[in-house]
Formats: sequence, structure tokens, C-alpha cells
Amino acid sequence: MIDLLAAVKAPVIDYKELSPLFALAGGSVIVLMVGLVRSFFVRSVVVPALTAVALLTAIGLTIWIWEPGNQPPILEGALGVDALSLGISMLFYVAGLVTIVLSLRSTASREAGHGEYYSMLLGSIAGMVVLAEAESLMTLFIGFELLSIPLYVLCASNLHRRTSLEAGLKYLVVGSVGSATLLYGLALIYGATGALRLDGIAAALASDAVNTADPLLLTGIALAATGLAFKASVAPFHQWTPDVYQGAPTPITTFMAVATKAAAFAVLIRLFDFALGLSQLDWGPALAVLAATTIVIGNVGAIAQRSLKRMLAWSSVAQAGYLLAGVVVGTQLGVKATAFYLAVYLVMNVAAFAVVIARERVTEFGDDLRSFENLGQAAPLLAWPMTIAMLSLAGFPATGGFIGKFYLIDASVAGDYTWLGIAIVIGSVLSLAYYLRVIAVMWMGRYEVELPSVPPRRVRPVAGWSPEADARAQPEVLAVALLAAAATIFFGIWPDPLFDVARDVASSLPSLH
Amino acid sequence: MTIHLSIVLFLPLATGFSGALMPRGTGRWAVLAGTLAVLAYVVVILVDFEPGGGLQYVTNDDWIPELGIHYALGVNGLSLFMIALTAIGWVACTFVAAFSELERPRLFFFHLALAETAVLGAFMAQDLALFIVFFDLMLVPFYFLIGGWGSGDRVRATTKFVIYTLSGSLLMMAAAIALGVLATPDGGNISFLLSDLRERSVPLGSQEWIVLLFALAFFVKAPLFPLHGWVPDTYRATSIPVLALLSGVLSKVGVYAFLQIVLPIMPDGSQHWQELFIVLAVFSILYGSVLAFSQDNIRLVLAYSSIAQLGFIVLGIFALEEKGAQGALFQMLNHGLVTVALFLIVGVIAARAAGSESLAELGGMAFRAPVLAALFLITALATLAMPGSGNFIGEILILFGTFENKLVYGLVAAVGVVLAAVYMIRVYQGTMHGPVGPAVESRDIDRMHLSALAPLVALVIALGLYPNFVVHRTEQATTGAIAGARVAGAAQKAGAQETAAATGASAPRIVVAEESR
Amino acid sequence: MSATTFGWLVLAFPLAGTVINSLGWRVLPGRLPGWIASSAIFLAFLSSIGALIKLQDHPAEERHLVDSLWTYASTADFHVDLAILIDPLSVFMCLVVSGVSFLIHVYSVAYMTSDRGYSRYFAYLNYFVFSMLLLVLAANFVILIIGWAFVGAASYLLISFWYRRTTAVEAGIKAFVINVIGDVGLVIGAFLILDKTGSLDFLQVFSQVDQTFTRNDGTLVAACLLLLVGAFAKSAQLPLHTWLPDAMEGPTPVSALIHAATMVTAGVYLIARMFPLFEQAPAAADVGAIIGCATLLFAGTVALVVTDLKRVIAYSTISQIGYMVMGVSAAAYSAGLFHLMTHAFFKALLFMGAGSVIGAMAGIQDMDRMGGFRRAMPFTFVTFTIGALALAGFPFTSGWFSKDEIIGSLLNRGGLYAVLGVLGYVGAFMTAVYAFRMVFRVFQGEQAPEARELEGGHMAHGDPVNPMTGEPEDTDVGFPGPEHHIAERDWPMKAAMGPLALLAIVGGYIAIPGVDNVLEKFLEPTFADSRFADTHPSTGAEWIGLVIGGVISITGIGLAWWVYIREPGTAARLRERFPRAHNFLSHKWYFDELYDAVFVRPATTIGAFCRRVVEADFVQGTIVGGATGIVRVGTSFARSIQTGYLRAYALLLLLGVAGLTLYFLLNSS
Amino acid sequence: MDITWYLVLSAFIFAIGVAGVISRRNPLVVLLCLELMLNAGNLALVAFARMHGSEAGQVFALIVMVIAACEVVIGLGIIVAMYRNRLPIDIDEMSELRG
Amino acid sequence: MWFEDVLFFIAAIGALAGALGVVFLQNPFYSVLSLVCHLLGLAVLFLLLNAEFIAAAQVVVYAGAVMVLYLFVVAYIGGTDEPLRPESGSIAVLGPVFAFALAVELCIAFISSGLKALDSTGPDISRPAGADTFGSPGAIGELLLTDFLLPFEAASFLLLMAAVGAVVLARRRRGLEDEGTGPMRSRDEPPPTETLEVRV
Repeated sequence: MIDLLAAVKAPVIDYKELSPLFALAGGSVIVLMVGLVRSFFVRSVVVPALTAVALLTAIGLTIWIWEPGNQPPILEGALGVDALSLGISMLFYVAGLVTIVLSLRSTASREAGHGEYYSMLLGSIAGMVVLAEAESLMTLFIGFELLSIPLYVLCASNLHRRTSLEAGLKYLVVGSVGSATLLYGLALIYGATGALRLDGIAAALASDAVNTADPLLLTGIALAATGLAFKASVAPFHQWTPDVYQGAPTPITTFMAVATKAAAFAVLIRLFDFALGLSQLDWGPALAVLAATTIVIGNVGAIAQRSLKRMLAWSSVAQAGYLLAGVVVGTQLGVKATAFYLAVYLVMNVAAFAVVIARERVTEFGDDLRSFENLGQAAPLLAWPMTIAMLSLAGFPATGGFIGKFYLIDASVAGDYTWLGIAIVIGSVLSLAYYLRVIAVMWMGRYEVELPSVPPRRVRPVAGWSPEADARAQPEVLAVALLAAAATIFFGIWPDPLFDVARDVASSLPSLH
Repeated sequence: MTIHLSIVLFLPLATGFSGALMPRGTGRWAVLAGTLAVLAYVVVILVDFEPGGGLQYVTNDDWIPELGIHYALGVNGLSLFMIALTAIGWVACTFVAAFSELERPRLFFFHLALAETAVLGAFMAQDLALFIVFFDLMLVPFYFLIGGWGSGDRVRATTKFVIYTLSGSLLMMAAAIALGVLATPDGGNISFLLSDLRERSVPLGSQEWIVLLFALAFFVKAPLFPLHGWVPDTYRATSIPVLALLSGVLSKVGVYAFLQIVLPIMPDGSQHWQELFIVLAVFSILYGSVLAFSQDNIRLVLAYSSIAQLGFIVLGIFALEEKGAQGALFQMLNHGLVTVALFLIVGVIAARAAGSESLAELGGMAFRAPVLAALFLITALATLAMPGSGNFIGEILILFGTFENKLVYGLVAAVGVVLAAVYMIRVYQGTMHGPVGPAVESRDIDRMHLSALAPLVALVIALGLYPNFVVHRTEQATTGAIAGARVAGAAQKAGAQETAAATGASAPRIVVAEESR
Repeated sequence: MSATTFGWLVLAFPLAGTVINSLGWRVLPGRLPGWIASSAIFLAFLSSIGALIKLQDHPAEERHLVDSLWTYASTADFHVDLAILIDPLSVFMCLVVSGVSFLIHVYSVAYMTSDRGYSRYFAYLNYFVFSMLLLVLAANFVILIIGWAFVGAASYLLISFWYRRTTAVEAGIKAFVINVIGDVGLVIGAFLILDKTGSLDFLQVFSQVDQTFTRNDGTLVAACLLLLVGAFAKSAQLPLHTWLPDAMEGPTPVSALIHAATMVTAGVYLIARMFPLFEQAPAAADVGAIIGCATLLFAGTVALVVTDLKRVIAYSTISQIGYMVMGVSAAAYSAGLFHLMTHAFFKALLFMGAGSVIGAMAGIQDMDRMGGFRRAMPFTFVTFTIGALALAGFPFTSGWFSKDEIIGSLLNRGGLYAVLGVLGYVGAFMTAVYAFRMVFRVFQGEQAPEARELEGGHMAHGDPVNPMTGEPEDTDVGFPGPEHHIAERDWPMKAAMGPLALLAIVGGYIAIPGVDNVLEKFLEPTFADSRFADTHPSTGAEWIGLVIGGVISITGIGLAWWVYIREPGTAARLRERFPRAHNFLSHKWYFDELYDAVFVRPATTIGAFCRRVVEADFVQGTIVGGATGIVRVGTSFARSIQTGYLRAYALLLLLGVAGLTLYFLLNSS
Repeated sequence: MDITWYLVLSAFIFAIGVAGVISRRNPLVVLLCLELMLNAGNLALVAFARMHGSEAGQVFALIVMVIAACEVVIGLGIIVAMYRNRLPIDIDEMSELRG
Repeated sequence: MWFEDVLFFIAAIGALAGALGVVFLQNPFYSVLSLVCHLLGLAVLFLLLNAEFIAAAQVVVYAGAVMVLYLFVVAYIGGTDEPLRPESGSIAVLGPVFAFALAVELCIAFISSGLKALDSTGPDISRPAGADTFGSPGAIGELLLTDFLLPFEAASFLLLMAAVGAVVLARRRRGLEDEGTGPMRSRDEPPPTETLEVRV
């Protein structure tokens, strides 16, 4: 027995690098346990607090282990803890914190049970981290599922709303199809290169043993790309997005919108720009076409929406298109631009969703445009964040969105994808149509605004609040909205801090020129 | 003395913020004070500015080194009077607005102040990206100003306006980025600093489409035919003080950028499109004039007249000749001043005709409102470039410049001068002369508007008396701006002349000019 | 004080008058504005005399004084000073303009009394005089153009002075636009000259003409023709004359000042001023001469049939200016300017008389309703007749000398010019006829009711209607004042008409062939280097010419007497005999109709077309609508595939996978 | 037996799974079809493992089984929840969110 | 070796048949059973590919446990026949067609691939005596504890999450009522009437 154990060469476990993951996993278990306590106070105050603590710890640890430049993978090539993964993980943590705050009064967390709700949130975040750090196909797939499965549940967690369950089911089924496709693609890549580790794959492609244009490999790439594109809601794999975003509890929608997308792009960057970088000439154009399609589809889809959540879902599809441009060019600049835009994208979407939550809890129109009429007079403190978010999403200057788009266009032009830059521009023009409408509804009175012809789908108010209740009744949401809006402006005027992070992120992929 | 442009630039915004935080009644005065302070500062600059001294009062710090964007401000002959125009226009319009009844006044004046900062920034920016930032930024306040305080179908109008303008300027942004990237030498760092871009060179092929996209943005803003689709709705919906600024000041940003940015950086590209742009300009002159005298609503007459006027300005710029460019720049100033004045007058008139602005319902006001009539007459005559007004010098320089290079186009454009006389006099008579209109309930101009308008009109007259004040200060800058393009043009013309000589037809200049077009 | 200082003063006084009157419109009482204005002009007149004296101190060859206040505008090769040029020609013009203007101001003081726009009127009038003087004093093209346009604006303002008359408004815009056309012509001409000679300054240009241009150089001819366009627009020569008859909508003194004595002769001045250019481009000069001749004949024929008193005089003005243009184009400069001066005297006089009569007629201008005013208005009758005699070129009146000097020098040039000269005699005959047609129809014949009332001692007061359209007048604007003023009653009018009548007779004696030619000697320095400086018809020839002219005018007057006094109704019978001819003439050769068809209507149609079709269908429809349409389609598509059916989503996903895989397979090796 | 055979087989199983997902309305059966797709992946992985002679693929397959189980659990959970809420157990009925 | 080939074909046919059965059988109950059959077929194939442990796991865990879970649920919600109303047209047709197309594409990819190894039965994988043979539980276990430690752990964590999720979704709702007394009683609690509505 002893000798048998001796025979096993135990792997070196780098606890330092893994610490954030431990924080998350441990946190989620603890939260789960604490959640079993019967006291309402413990459930609805301590549990979120603990979750927040876990996330803050993770943030702290991430900063502690922050290390730009190319890092060797750890745990036998399972994880690559480098600036890319760490930087993007930061977004997950922030998104998680925001979600906690937004969930404080939500029915979802109570119906799911606070302990389970928050522990699954942490679990999903852990999955994202694993996905972002994945250095081998296996880890990649596990991370992918670990992020998805809790989300399926969370989407459905508003168990008394038919739409919520519908969202859960749709997300589950389509998502599983996506992951199965991804799995098959990974299998083919494994078959073609004989390696599960990304660096192994890169090496195999570099060696002349494997032809970078081998049908097996390319087919694998195609299927894998599909799976990931699905998560990033890139057209034509975007269709789940509007339905799920609309059906899911809004805090979860916020989380999905910002965090899931970030995770998907982290892994896209790692898989395509790092592992498959050598066959960029093969997959580049295809992804570019996908990006352009996504930009167009997302924007035109958003134009006719009355439900804010749905509109933001469509717009997030469009944004995915913009982001994909950064991946397509496969350059340092591209990675930087993508990372930067992801961060900006987070703040501006959080601002928008926070306002949506604040409104849908108090009006009987839910997230329909009508619940924003004349918000400018009624509650300027809510109207301003929304306005700023919309302007930023539309890419007006002095907001983060402007710098982000500028950066992305810069990247695509520098990467000889000028037409993709033009596509981004055209997309932004289209997007004005619906972003400006929101602003108009809020500031310019109802009667002048021509709303889309489709009859408003009466979303039953999530809450039974009296209509005269306003933002002041939920200060935490207001605070989130204001903070996010402030950040949007800040990054639009002083983006340098973000640029430094982006530079570190890109520095972890030295193979790119 | 040391002059800090940043102060001038952000003063309005600061006052706007403080005004927004002040109690309801007082915010407007803060903003008004801010605009006045800016004006004072600008006057100091005007006095202190050293003609022929090139770029002055330069501020140049890194803003976003990652993207090669600098926070670079400066004033040269080109921007000097544009800044002055901005300051003056804003004082006048803020003044008028401050005395009129508004809902949500603090918000209104905040946006007004923000707009001034943006416009000033666009004129001061010495970095392409910074220019674009301000160029797009100015849309935000105007979006709110039109949509929030306009009348009629204002939301559709303002949305149309923003989409139109932004679709132009976003394409320009793409082009600008391409310019920056392509101009970056291998191993060099990307930089959008105008001075850097001027030194770096871009291959002709790329220059061509880049210039085209720039022109698209600027022509939409100007506006030129056929990119003026937003004009009628917007002009109808916008409230008078805002409209005065929109038409008087904003329309100049684009054409100004031709001189400041496009021509110096991409001379060959500009030269390449000279023909097209001149044709567009001439067409706009004729089209705008014709539509102007077939409109019934005063605002629309002025709207289309400014299309024609901007056509003249573009014509002057792309004559690629000192006189032309000089005239164009001067004309920007003149047209800005008279337009602001004209729209304020329109407001006064409408107030005396139960809000009606239709020529059919107006008329015969002069008798009870002689002062108003006099002010209107002077501005109207100035607008139609009556000799003795600054506009005349501007226009004659533009025409001379055009004759020099493109005689035939110049002759066609000259028709526009006559048409201008027709529609301006038509408006003047339609409101002030003729039988008393049904809607008219005439009384003379009130003190407030008088004190806003009198200085403007005085300024117009002064420019007519001593235009050289401007011309002298701007000469060096304009000459420099078009120098590059002229060289390119001269080369081409030389070729043309040789061919002309080869075919035996040489002697009189007219012939040559015709052939070289 | 130097001559140039006087020159600036000449400009300063009227300007000051303008400012005072326009600012003091509310405070100045009674006739004070009028007197202020008149004195301003009088001071200007004195300063011109001062300038004259100072100028004469200089030796002949140095009588070109330029003085500049400041650089007006200067960039590249375009350099303009705000400068005036004092030389005999400009001084002469100053004297004529300010002198005649002064008298007309005085006349207006009375005539316009009780008009509600009294001080506005004098502000305009002073402004006009200022502009006119600026025009004649200008030392370079730009200043010239400025003055040129200023007088145009002033005339516009005064034509539509009674601005609630629709007719006045229309006349105003017509005059303004045609003047602008002229300005544009000048501008382009100026450019061609600047482009070749590199200067806009008169003296410099003139000094370079001979080196720069060959004889009849293409550019130069073009430039001169463009200058002629300007001149013709201002001087109402064919084909740009149509505005002048309508301009009679303005108050009568205005017609006297602007549309007879001064402004309309600016064209003549221009040609004279530009003589070096024209002499280097004889082709252009010929064009000028021919058109002048054509104009004088055309206008004469029309004047024979028009019944509106003021319009008859207007057409006679057009015709007389035809003589001047013909003269100066044919290098008979002093002759042309001489006629300019005398014409200013007698034509102003005629208008004043007409104004007096119209006053008596309570604003009616139609000769058909006049008659028999001789006894009612003796003074007016006498002065008007004197004017008519001078106009008709009756021997020993000023018109006799000046007109025949022109024709004489034409004949002397020979060739084409001789022909023109003969035609000039034809014109002279018509002139005599229509001049006395007026006299006889207004003052002789059976009395009009107004005349009878006036004899009865009180004034006719019809309720004010617009004589053209018959629409009721809006007395707010004071047309033509609640009460009417006639020379018989108001001394300032007499005071103005008397001197003019005198001048209309003796004005000619400054240039009696053989005796002396003060004018020519005085102008000599200006035209010193003219090619034709010393080609003069012999005194004998001139006298022969004078005799012929005298005979012609007497026969003309006789014919008029026969038709209108001896055999009344002859005119009617003629009308019966030749209805077509009569229609043709009374419709002024259908010029207005022609222009309406050729320019006005097409322009408006194009405008309507652009508004309805281009703007609506192309700009809004195609560009805007097209874009939005595409987006709409895309939107509905994106929504239509978003069916909500999970299986549909899965299907699309599958499609995507299959498609992507296919693409990669095709790209694989 | 050549590896290719196994792969071809897995390809067809995968396709059948997809077809099932698309054409069946009963969520239970749809879940089963998802299982099919995952199994196809497994087969491919194991086959490749054999081809490369390394067990990595097999481990991957093992992990995938776990994951498949998890998906099943969640799927069944949602179905049960739907049942609890008296919602029809039919995918086509769950199409309130659309457009 | 003929015996292996025969076995392959039998197993392959079994697997395919099971798969088809899942899709085509109306009654979910039978679908589950045919999936079991499919899984068994796969297990045999795994054996043929020298993956004993995987095969075993397949049979025990998958075909055993998971399928039982299925059966329970089917029984719980009453696995009624899917009503045989005509499938909503185009989708039902297009689905199989494109699925088949995809299969064909994949096959093309496998066949046209340049890898020689594909057309072999794989390299020799015999191990020295004493060491665990290829794919044996020992070998797999060792790998799980060494090279693939993290996936192993992560998988376990994933199972935890799944369990929690299952609990959340499937447990009887109770305790919502007694929860509403805390200091931070959130006011957006759904009124009971609403829940009733939703249940319809």
C-alpha cells in the first residue's frame, strides 16, 4: 500500500496561484451551509455579506498574485494563471458583487433560498475563473459547464414566473446543444493534434507534424468556435440571448450580460489567439464575417424592442460583434482592445440594468419602455445613469464606450480588417435608433416618442410596490447605478488605468505580434 | 501675458455645472456670466494674438498615450475668429434664452454651456482625435436642446439630426483612425497630433478615401446637397436661440476642419476630389437658393439660404487658392454673425405674429416696428453679400479665388449671388413690407432683444467698414493651410497647360482655365 | 485744406445727415429733418466747390489726387484701400450730383411734408447722395462697386418707400435684383482686370492697360462688356431697362433725383471713367454705342404712347441716357458728360413739375385724366414747358447744345458712328414730339375736374388709391401724405424749380461751339491721354449740326401741336388705324412679358419642382426613406426568426454549425 | 478495426442527437437526445485516445460523463419545477418569450 | 481478429438502433429504455478501444444510476405519449436533413484528413508487466490524481453545484411565508394571489 502511494508522483499544487479559486469554492460551500440557518436575518443579510467577503477576498488575492508577462501553466498544464485570466476574472468578481447588491431585495434569491442562490452564484463565478484560466481542453470544458449549470438554475430561480422557467429551460437545452458541439469540436482538435494542453496544441501546429489546414483540425475549430460563440451570443448562435435575458431575474440577467460574455471572450482569446494562432489565416475571415453579421443582427433586432431587458439583450449581441473584432485580428492590440472594451462594457451595462431593476420593481409596466416615461423629471438620479449608459453604449465621446470603440476600430484597422472597423461604425449608427429612443422617453415626454408598433408585452410586475415609491426606497440599486455611471464617465475621460491593465493582459500572450 | 486656453475651454462647463446646482431661478445667470467671461477672455486673445505668429497659446499634454491622443489646444489664424464667433454667438443666445420663459431651465442652460465647451474645443483642438471627441460631443447637448425644448415633431427631428450627423462623423472617426495608423512609420508610435500628421505622409490611394469620409462628415454638418435631409425638420422643431447657434456656429465646424485638418494633412487627396467637391458646392449654392425662394416659412428660407452660403464657403476652400480660402474663412465668420442675428430677429417677428413664421401670414410690420425693420434690413443686406458688408469681401474673395482656378464654376456660382438677393429681399419684404399680414400684431422690438441684437448688427457693420482686421490676422494661416494642395494642383494644371499648348490652343487665359477644369 | 480733404468732407456731410435723421426719427419735429438733410447736401456742394478750387491750383497733369483712409482688405494679390480719387471728372460729378440733389432736397422738404415717413425719407435721400458721391469718388474697383451697390440699395429703399403698396414692393425687388445683376457683372469684370493687371486701383490699371493688353484683347473685351452690363443695369439701357419705369412707384422727388438726374447716369460716368480700357477694346465700345442708340430709339417710341405722366418722363430718361452712353462710348466724353449735366437739370425740372401736377391730381398720374392745368398752375406750367423745350432740344436751350454736340462728334467719327448719329436725329425728333405731347395733354385742352377745383382755389382730395392697381392706399405709411403739395402753394418747391428752370436754359452756355468750352477744358486733364483727345468737329460743322437739330425739334413740336391741339383726336384715330403697333408700343415691346416668361416663371417652376420632387422624393424619400426602409426590413427579419420556439433556435444553431463547418472544410487542404 | 469507423459512428450518433433535439417536443426526450450528443463526443474522445495511445482522452470522457449527469439532473429539476407550476410539459408551449 | 470486427458491428448497430429509438419512440418511457440499450452498445465499443474503466463506468453509473433517475421522473410526471399531431412543418423536415448533412461533413473531415493514424487500429499500447494496462482503473485513477487532478476536483465541485441546483428546483416551496418577519422585510414579495395566477 505504502509503495503504491509512493509510486504515485503527486503533482505540485501551487496554492498561491490557486488561492482565488479556493476563496470562491470555499466561499460557496460556507455560504451554502450558513444558508441553512433558519433565521431570516442570517439568510438575507449574513449570506450576501459572506458572499461579498468571498468575492472581495478573491479580488485581494488576485491583486496579490498579479503578474504580467507570460506565465507557465500550473497543475500539469491545467490552468494558466496569468494577467489575461486574472484581469478578466476581476470583471467576474465585480459583476458578482454588483449582482449581490442588486439581488438584495429580489424575489429570486428568496425563492431559490438565499444560501443556494449565492452559493451557486459563487460556483458560477468559479467556473468562469476556471474557464478563463483554462490551459487545457479538459479544463476548458469543465469550466464551461461549471459556469453554465448554476446559471441554468439561477435563470429559472424565479420559480413562480413562467417566463423564468421558460428561460431556464431554453438556456439549458440550447446551452447543452452548444456545449455538446463544443465537446465534439474539442475532441476533434484533440484528435488532430493529439494534445489536450493548449501549449501542446500550439506546439503541434508549429511543428510540421500537423498541417494547420487539416480538415479534421479545421472542423474541430468550427465546432469549438460554435460552442464558444454560443456563449458569447454571436450570431447566428445568439437566439437564446433575448429570451433568456428577458425571462431571467434581472440581477441574473445583469450577471450573465457582463460576466458570461467576458468569460466567453477570455477563452476565445486563449483558444484562438494563443492555441490556434497559427491558423489565424484560416479562421480569421470566417470569424470576421460572423462578427459583422452579429453587429448587424444585434442592432436591427434591438430597434423594435419595447422591453428594456430585451433591448439590452439584443444590444449585447451587437456588442459581442464589436468585441469579436478584437479577437479576429489576432494581435496584441486586438487583445488589449477586447479586454478594455469588456471592462467598459461591464460598467455601462451595469448602470443600465440597475436602473431597469429600480424601475421594474415600482411600476406596473415592468421593464417596458413606458415605465421610463418622463423619468427625467420624476427621478433624475435614475435618469442620468441610464442616459449616460445609453450614450456610452452608443459610443458618444466623454464616455468609456467611445474610447472602447475607438480602440477596437484602431485594432481592426491596424490588423488589416478596416472593413470590420467600418462595420462597427455602421453598427453604432444603427444602434442610435434605439438608444436615443430610451433617452427621448425619459427626457422628452411620452407623446412625441414613436414607440415600436408591437404591443407591449405586459410583464407582470416583479413586485407589488406602490407606484409612487421611487429610487429612494432602494438606495443600494441607486448607488450601483450612480457608481457605474460615474465609472463610465471616468473611463471616458481618464482611461489610462484600464489601459495599463489591458497592456498587462495582452502581455501574457507574447506569441502575438 | 500668458493665456490658458483650458480655462476658456472649460469655463462654460464649470458654470454650467454650478448653475445646475444653484436654485432654480439663478442658474441661468451663472451660465450667462460664464459666456460673458469667455467672451472677455476671447477679446483679450484677439488683442493679444500676433498676426502671422502661427500657432499660439499652445497646450500640449498626453491624454491617452496608448492611442497617441494628446490634449493639445492652440489658436492660429484659422481658429481665432471661429472661437470669437462661438463666444459672441453664445453670449447673444444665452442672453436671449436667459430672459425667456423655459421649463427645466437649469438643465437647459447646463446643456447650453456644455455645448459651448464642446464647440470651443472643436475649434481649439490641435489633435485629430481630440477634435473628433469634441465634434461628436457637441451633438449630445444639442440632442437634448432640440428634443427637450423644441416644438412640434421635435423628437423625430432631433433623432434624425443626431443620426445624420453622427453617421457622418463616426465614419470620419474610422477614417481618422485609419489615417493615424497608416501615417505611423514602422516602429514609430501612433499619434493623432495634427503637427505630427502633417509631417507624416499617407499614400495617395488611402488619402483619397479618407478625405472622402472626412468630407462626408463635414458636408452633413455643413450641410451640403444632398446630405441636408435633416435640415428642414430640425430647423422647424428647434427653439430660436438654439437654432441660431446650430445654424450660425455649428455649421462652421465642419468646413473649418477642412482648412485646419484635411487640406494640410492630405493635400493630394483633397486635390484629387477638388472637382467633385466644387461641383457639390456649386450645386448646393443653386439648389439652396432656388429652394430658399420657394419656401414660405422664414426659418426654412434661412435654412436653405445657409445651405447656399455654406456652398460658397466650400467652393472657396476647394478653389485651392489663397483668395478663395481667405474668403471662405472670413465668410464663415460673417455668415455666422448674420445668421445668429437673423434667427434672433425671426424669433422677435414670430413673437409679433402669434408665433406664425409663414410669409403668407406676415407683412407690413415695418411701420410699427421701424427699429426692428432697420436691424432686419441691415442683416438681410449683409446676408446677401451687399457690397460694403463683410460678407461681400468674403464672397468676392471666394469668387476671385474660384475664377482664378475654375472660371466656369465661378461664373455659375455668381448666379447664386443674384438668387441670394432675390430670396433675402423676398423675406424682408414679406415680413416688413407689403400689406399688413393677417397674423401680424406689430410692435417694435423690446429692450432685451434690442440689447442682444444691436451689438451683433454693429459688429456686422464694423466688419464691413474694416474687414482687413480679420483678413490680416488670418492670411498667414489660410495660405499655409492650402499651400500643399496648391502645389499638387499646380502640378496638375501645368500638365494640363502643356497638353493645351500641345494641341495648339494656348493664348487667352479663359481657354486654359476652362480646359484645366 | 487739400482737395482730398474736401473730397472726404463731400462724403462726410451726407453721411452725417443720414445718421442724424435715422437716429432722430422720433424726436426731430416738423420739417426739421428736411432742412437738416438739405443743409447737409448743401455743405457737400460747398465742399465740392472747395475741392474744385483746390484742384485747379494743381498743374494740369497732376490733377489726379488719391487719398486713402485705411487698408480695406488685403490678401495675396488682392489689395484694396479705402481711397478716393479727386480729379476733374470726379469733381465735376460731385458738383452736378450735390448741386442737383440739394435743389431736390429743398423741393422734397415741401413735397413730402405730412408724409408719415418724413425723416426716414430724408435719411434715405442723404444716404443715397452719400453713396452716389462715394461711387464717383471711388479710387478703385471695390470702392466703386460698394458705392454702386449702395446707390442700388438706396434706390430700392426709395422706390418701395411707400412699402405697403404691393406695386411699390414689386417694383423695388425688380430694381434691386437687376441692380445686383449689374453688380455681379462689375465684380467679374473687375476680376478679369485684376487678374491681368494685378491691381484694382484705377490709376495703376489705366497706366498698365496699353502694356498689358493688345488691342481688342479677348480678356479685355470680355471685361469691358461685363463693365457695360453693370453700366446698363444701372442706366436702364437695353435689355436691363425694365426696372426704371416701375421705379416711378417712388415719390416724385426720388424719381427726379435718382431716376433722372444722378443714379441712372452712373453708367455714363463708369464708361467715361474707364475710357482707357474701352479705347483699348474698341469692340466693346462699339457695342456700347450701338446699344445706346438702340435704347434711345426704343425708349422714344414707347414714350410716344405711354399715358402715365411719370412713365413718359421715365422713358424719355432712358432714351436720353441712350444718347449719353452712345456719346461716351464713341469717345465723345465731354459731350456725353455735358449732356449728363444738362439732362440732370431739365429732367429733374420735368419731374418736379410732374410731381406738382400729380399733387394737384391727388396722386393720379394718368394723362388721360389730366388737362387744362395751364391757368390753374401757371408756375408749374412755365417751368415744365421750359424743361420740355430743353428736352426737345429747342434752340438755345441747354438740351440743344448738349444733344447736338454728341451727335456732332458722332458724325465726325464717321463710319458706323455716322449712322448712329443720324439715328440720333431720329430719336431727337421723337423726343420733341413726346415732350410736347406731355405739355399739351397736361396743360392745354379742356380742364380736368381737379384743374377746375384748383382754379376754384382749393385742392382736390380723392380718397387715396394706388393709381396703378386702384387698391385703396394704406395711409399709415403716409402715401402721399394726408394733404398734397404743389409748387404754386409751397415756396420751397418753387425755390427748387426756379433755379433749375434757369439752368435748363443757360446750362448749355458753358459749351457754345466756337465761343468757348469750359467743360471740355476743365475735364481735359482726365481725358488727356485719350486717343481722340484732339479729334473735334470743326466749329462750322457743329453749328450746322445745331441748326439741323433745331429744325428737327421745332418740326417735332409742331407735329405734337398739330396732333394734340390743332386736330384733337388724331391720336385716337391713329390708334384705330394701327392697333397692333399701338399695342406693341404700349406694352413696351413686351419686354416685361418676355422676362417673365424666360426668367421669372422658369425659376419659380424649378423652385416648385425642387421642393416637391427633389426634396420630397429624392432627399427625404430615397436617401432618408431608403435607409430607414432597409433597417425596417432587417428588423422585421430579425424578429421574425425570433419565434420563441426552442426547436427553431436549435435548428438555426445547427444551420450555423453546418455552414461554418462547410466553410472550413472548403478552406481545408 | 480502424479508428475511422468509430469516428464515423460517433458522427452519426451526434447527428441523430441533434435531429432529436430539433424534432422532439417532450423535454424529457430532448434531454435524452442531448445525452446522445455527449456520448458521441465521448466515443470520439475514446477513439482518439486509442489512436494516440494516451489515456488523456479516456479521462476526458469520464469527466464528460459526470458533466452529462449534472446536465440531466438540472434538466429534470426544471421539468419537475414546470410540472409543479402546472406548466405543460411540451417545449413548443414554452414560447411566451419571443420577438 | 474477425471476432473483434463482428463485435464492433453488433455493438455499433446496437448503439445506432438505441439512438434512433430514442428519437423515434413516442413514449418517453421507451425512449429511456432504448437509450440504455444505446449506452450498453457504447460500453462494448469502449471495451474494444481498450477503455475498460470507462466502459465499466458507463454501465454502472450511466446506464445504471442516471437512467434510473430518468425513469423516476418519467414516472413522477407521468410519461404520457407525445400526442401525434403533425410536427410543426418545416422544422421537423429541415432538422433531420441538416443533421444528416452535418454527419456527412464530419465523415468527410475524418476521411479526407491527412492523419495516417486514423486508418490504423492505433499504436501498440502494451505496457511492461506489473504496470497498469492501458485504460485500466489503476491507470485512469493515477491520472486522475496526478495529471488531471484539477478537472477531477472541479468535476466534484460541479456535482455539488448540480445537486444544489436540483434541490433548488425540485424541493417543495415552503418557508417563504414564515420568512417575511425579519427587520429587512423586502416589500417586493409576490402576493399569494399572484402565485395562484401563475400556477394556472
